[in-house]
Amino acid sequence: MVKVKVFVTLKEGVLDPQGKAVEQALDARGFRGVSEMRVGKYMEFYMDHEAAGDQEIQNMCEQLLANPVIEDYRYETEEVVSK
Amino acid sequence: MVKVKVFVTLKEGVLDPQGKAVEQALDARGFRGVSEMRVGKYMEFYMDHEAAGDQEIQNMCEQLLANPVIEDYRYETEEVVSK
Amino acid sequence: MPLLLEPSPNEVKDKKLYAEMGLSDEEFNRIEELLGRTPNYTETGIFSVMWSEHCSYKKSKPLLSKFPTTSERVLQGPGEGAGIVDIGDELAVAFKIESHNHPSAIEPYQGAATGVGGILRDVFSMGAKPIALLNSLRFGELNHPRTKYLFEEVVAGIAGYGNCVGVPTVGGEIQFDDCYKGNPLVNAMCVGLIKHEDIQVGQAKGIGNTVMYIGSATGRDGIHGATFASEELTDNSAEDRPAVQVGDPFMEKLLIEASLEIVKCDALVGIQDMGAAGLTSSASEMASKAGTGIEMNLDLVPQRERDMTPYEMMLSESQERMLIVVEKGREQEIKDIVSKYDLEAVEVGQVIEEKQFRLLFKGEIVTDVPVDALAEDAPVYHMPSKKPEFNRVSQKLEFNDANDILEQLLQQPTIASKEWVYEQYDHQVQTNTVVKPGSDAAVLRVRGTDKAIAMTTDCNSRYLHLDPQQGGQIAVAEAARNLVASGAEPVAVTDCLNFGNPDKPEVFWMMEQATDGMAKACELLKTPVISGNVSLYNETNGTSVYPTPVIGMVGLVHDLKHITTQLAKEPGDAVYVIGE
Amino acid sequence: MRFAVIVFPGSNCDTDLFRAIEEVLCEEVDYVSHHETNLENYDAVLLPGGFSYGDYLRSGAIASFSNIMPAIIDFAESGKPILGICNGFQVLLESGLLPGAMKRNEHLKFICQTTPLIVENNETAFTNQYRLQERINLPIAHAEGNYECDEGTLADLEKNHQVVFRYADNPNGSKGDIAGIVNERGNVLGMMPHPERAVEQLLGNDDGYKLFQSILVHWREQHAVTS
Ligand SMILES: Nc1ncnc2c1ncn2[C@@H]1O[C@H](COP(=O)(O)OP(=O)(O)O)[C@@H](O)[C@H]1O
Repeated sequence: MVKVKVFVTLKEGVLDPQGKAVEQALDARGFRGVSEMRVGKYMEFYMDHEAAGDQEIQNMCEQLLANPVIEDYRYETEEVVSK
Repeated sequence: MVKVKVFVTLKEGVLDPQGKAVEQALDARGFRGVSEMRVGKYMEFYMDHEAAGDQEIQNMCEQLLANPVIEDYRYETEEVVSK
Repeated sequence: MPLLLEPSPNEVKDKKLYAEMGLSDEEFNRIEELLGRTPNYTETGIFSVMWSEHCSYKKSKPLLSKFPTTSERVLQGPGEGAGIVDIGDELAVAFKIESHNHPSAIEPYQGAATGVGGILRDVFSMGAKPIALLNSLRFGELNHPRTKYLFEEVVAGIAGYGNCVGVPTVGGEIQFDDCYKGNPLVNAMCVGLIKHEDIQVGQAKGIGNTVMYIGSATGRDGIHGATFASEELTDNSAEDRPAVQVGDPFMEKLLIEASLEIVKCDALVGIQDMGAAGLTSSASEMASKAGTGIEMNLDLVPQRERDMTPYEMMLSESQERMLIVVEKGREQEIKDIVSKYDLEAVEVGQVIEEKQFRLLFKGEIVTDVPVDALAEDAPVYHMPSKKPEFNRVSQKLEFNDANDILEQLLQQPTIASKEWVYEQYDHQVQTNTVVKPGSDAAVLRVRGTDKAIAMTTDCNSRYLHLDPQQGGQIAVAEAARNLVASGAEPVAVTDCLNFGNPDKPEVFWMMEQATDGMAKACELLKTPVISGNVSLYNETNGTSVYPTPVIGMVGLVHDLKHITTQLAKEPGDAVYVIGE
Repeated sequence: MRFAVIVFPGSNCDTDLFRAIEEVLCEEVDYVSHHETNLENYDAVLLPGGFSYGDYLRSGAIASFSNIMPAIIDFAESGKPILGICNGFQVLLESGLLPGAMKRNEHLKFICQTTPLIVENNETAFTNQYRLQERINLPIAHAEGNYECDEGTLADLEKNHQVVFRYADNPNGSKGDIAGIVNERGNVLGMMPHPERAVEQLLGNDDGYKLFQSILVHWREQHAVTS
């Protein structure tokens, strides 16, 4: 099995209202010095070893997990001995 | 500067309707063999070097970035030469 | 085998494990008597939830019996998922209110959201199409960050769930007072519309008929929620709480549509939602009402997590699940209907003649108890009551500038406009909302007729704090006035009794007084109580909330032309005062 | 004229849209399930509001993969009118029939209110009954209506008069105050406001009626020419 982790964030240059709100909330709570907060999505899942090729994962990301118009994605894979 | 990445996921056992829906959508799209999909949040931001202690980051996560009642969090930090 | 890890019956008894589940020594002894043996761990758990205040009303029943419950219009009084009143034209309105106070105190977004989900299921399990949601919320004063958080998240949770399922949230009320600081009140009400011929009841009739399960798989969420609702909150409540229930409004939307189609199919015998105490209460209540028994094979129950024990399955409060009874041999008809909504109906058991509640798990009988022992034989207590020592200091009100006072009053969050809240609720979906939130009562037209229905929730708990009997009357009267002022004839009431710990004689006294007042007012106004809910133990670290019996009232507008709003219409219009 | 209202799992304004056509516009209309693959019998396709697939992941994302989608794309290519309202707009964006994407509202909250709009283009199949620059009021009800696109796309939209409705008082942070856009060809309109909620005076507003009337008028004109 392969464990896949996908990170989706808004593209640089796209305003992130959630990030801004979280940053302000942190500041209001007394956590200073935080900047450029971006809030995105994190997905993790398992795939059969044979299926978990780069091309396949990229297709999944581009077709569904991320919206390429406004989002960037990144992923990591990790062999899992057995589930 | 320190770049901080925070990963927030639902606790084990907590229902994840999003994960379920995304898994089914992938399957319907012909991406087979995906299992145990969990959808969570991913946040990245910068902090001043002095502020970015573990205790501080944990406090931020517990008080604001994650909801400890239903979510777990994990974070990574990385020195950034200069922004 | 996980079962082997479970405590034995003797351990349950000797180590008093039942006490942790909320059963008293006397209650445990009574269970032993009813069974003629010591219950095992699963059975003890099942009794503990069925005999909790939340499911059995053991401490409030004597008070509820004071309410008038009939009129020419009442088609279904208390005792089912929701009460139903006739509105003519072969149409009826089903409604009920329910609390989700303790879950909302711990996890406000999901607590409020799942509260909405639960009350919707109560209404559509009667066969009614949910047409409106209302709520009644109470929090501490807004000057505390935790209170702000609770308030924002509760509102977001109600919006998140209600908006997604496509039922408009058209009304409600919000009060801020320090007595609710640690124990906010989150009551949700749902109103549904139904044709007389479609009215369903939750009964497991017909020996040999099939019990089927529809909706989300069962997980370990909310185990012991009913007991949790029947205890006071403490600072440790967050830790005590096993996995919190998360709502899935999308699943609920599919369930609503599937259920409303199922009720048109005559293969259906009974339908009930799995609310508090999930599988346990839905199955045993359906059997108890029909005078039958039920046998279920837990291996067939859809499960979300691995290695679940019978105890966990039976006590789980996973959301968005329904239990139905179907004529034997016609299961496929139901499966075909639900599959249109991408859902599955799974056979999990059958109706049996013996009036037993019997559960099989991996080939073994893990529970075998008389159905009536769970429902009808639940204890009823007449709690001692005592008038509290009121320690009141009268204040003399002094003011010379009425304008100034008015401005101060309008700035009170309890009085100020609630637009910030109801703008987050979709109050127009289904396109029936004639009078939107912001007036005295919401008014929705009834398509195909010239009629409309008006609805409101009301309670001013400060009056009850000062005089619970008068306050109870005032709450009912206020609701009725709101309806009349909208052009409606008040028809019936649903109520949610939010009180503190009934074991305290002073609290129980207030419950008695308040329900007396409510009963009188309902009698006088000819608005019977057709459904409701009781939420006790609303205390934090020993301090009770004000007595807060929330009234949900529904009225009938006989002609669309009668609809009125509270808005001033034209400059120059005359202003009258009617009444004393 | 015959309308199709597409029903996705989780659509919740499908009935409202259906009734606006059947009871107020008085034209023929059917519900068409997302399972279907054929739209040949219809003259216009309507994608309703709601929360298709719970809007889990991103609003409209999962719906844009349903079985009916290829037929909707063909329908668009044939030049017949498609109207996506709210979640329907989001589906059109996710499927690429319209440019851009939706983000969470600037203030992150769901907003349900009536909001003023300016009709920026009254020469479309959807707006020919409005006056240019007419100010109308329509209900909005959404949490993700914050329209986003890159500068190039925005410039193209403006240049081609593809912005059909603009908020007079931007409620959600949308770029260019955009409330509704058409594709270049002009036969696919996506808009966040709900015209189907504003077709009866009883409910306080009928500013949305002319939009449906426009579709009918346009179809009649076309029909008269081609037959
Ligand atoms: N305060 C009350 N006034 C009138 N009826 C009540 C009250 N509380 C509960 N009931 C009635 O008792 C029955 C059981 O309530 P409840 O356990 O909340 O139902 P469910 O399990 O279907 O949610 C319902 O029919 C409800 O309407």
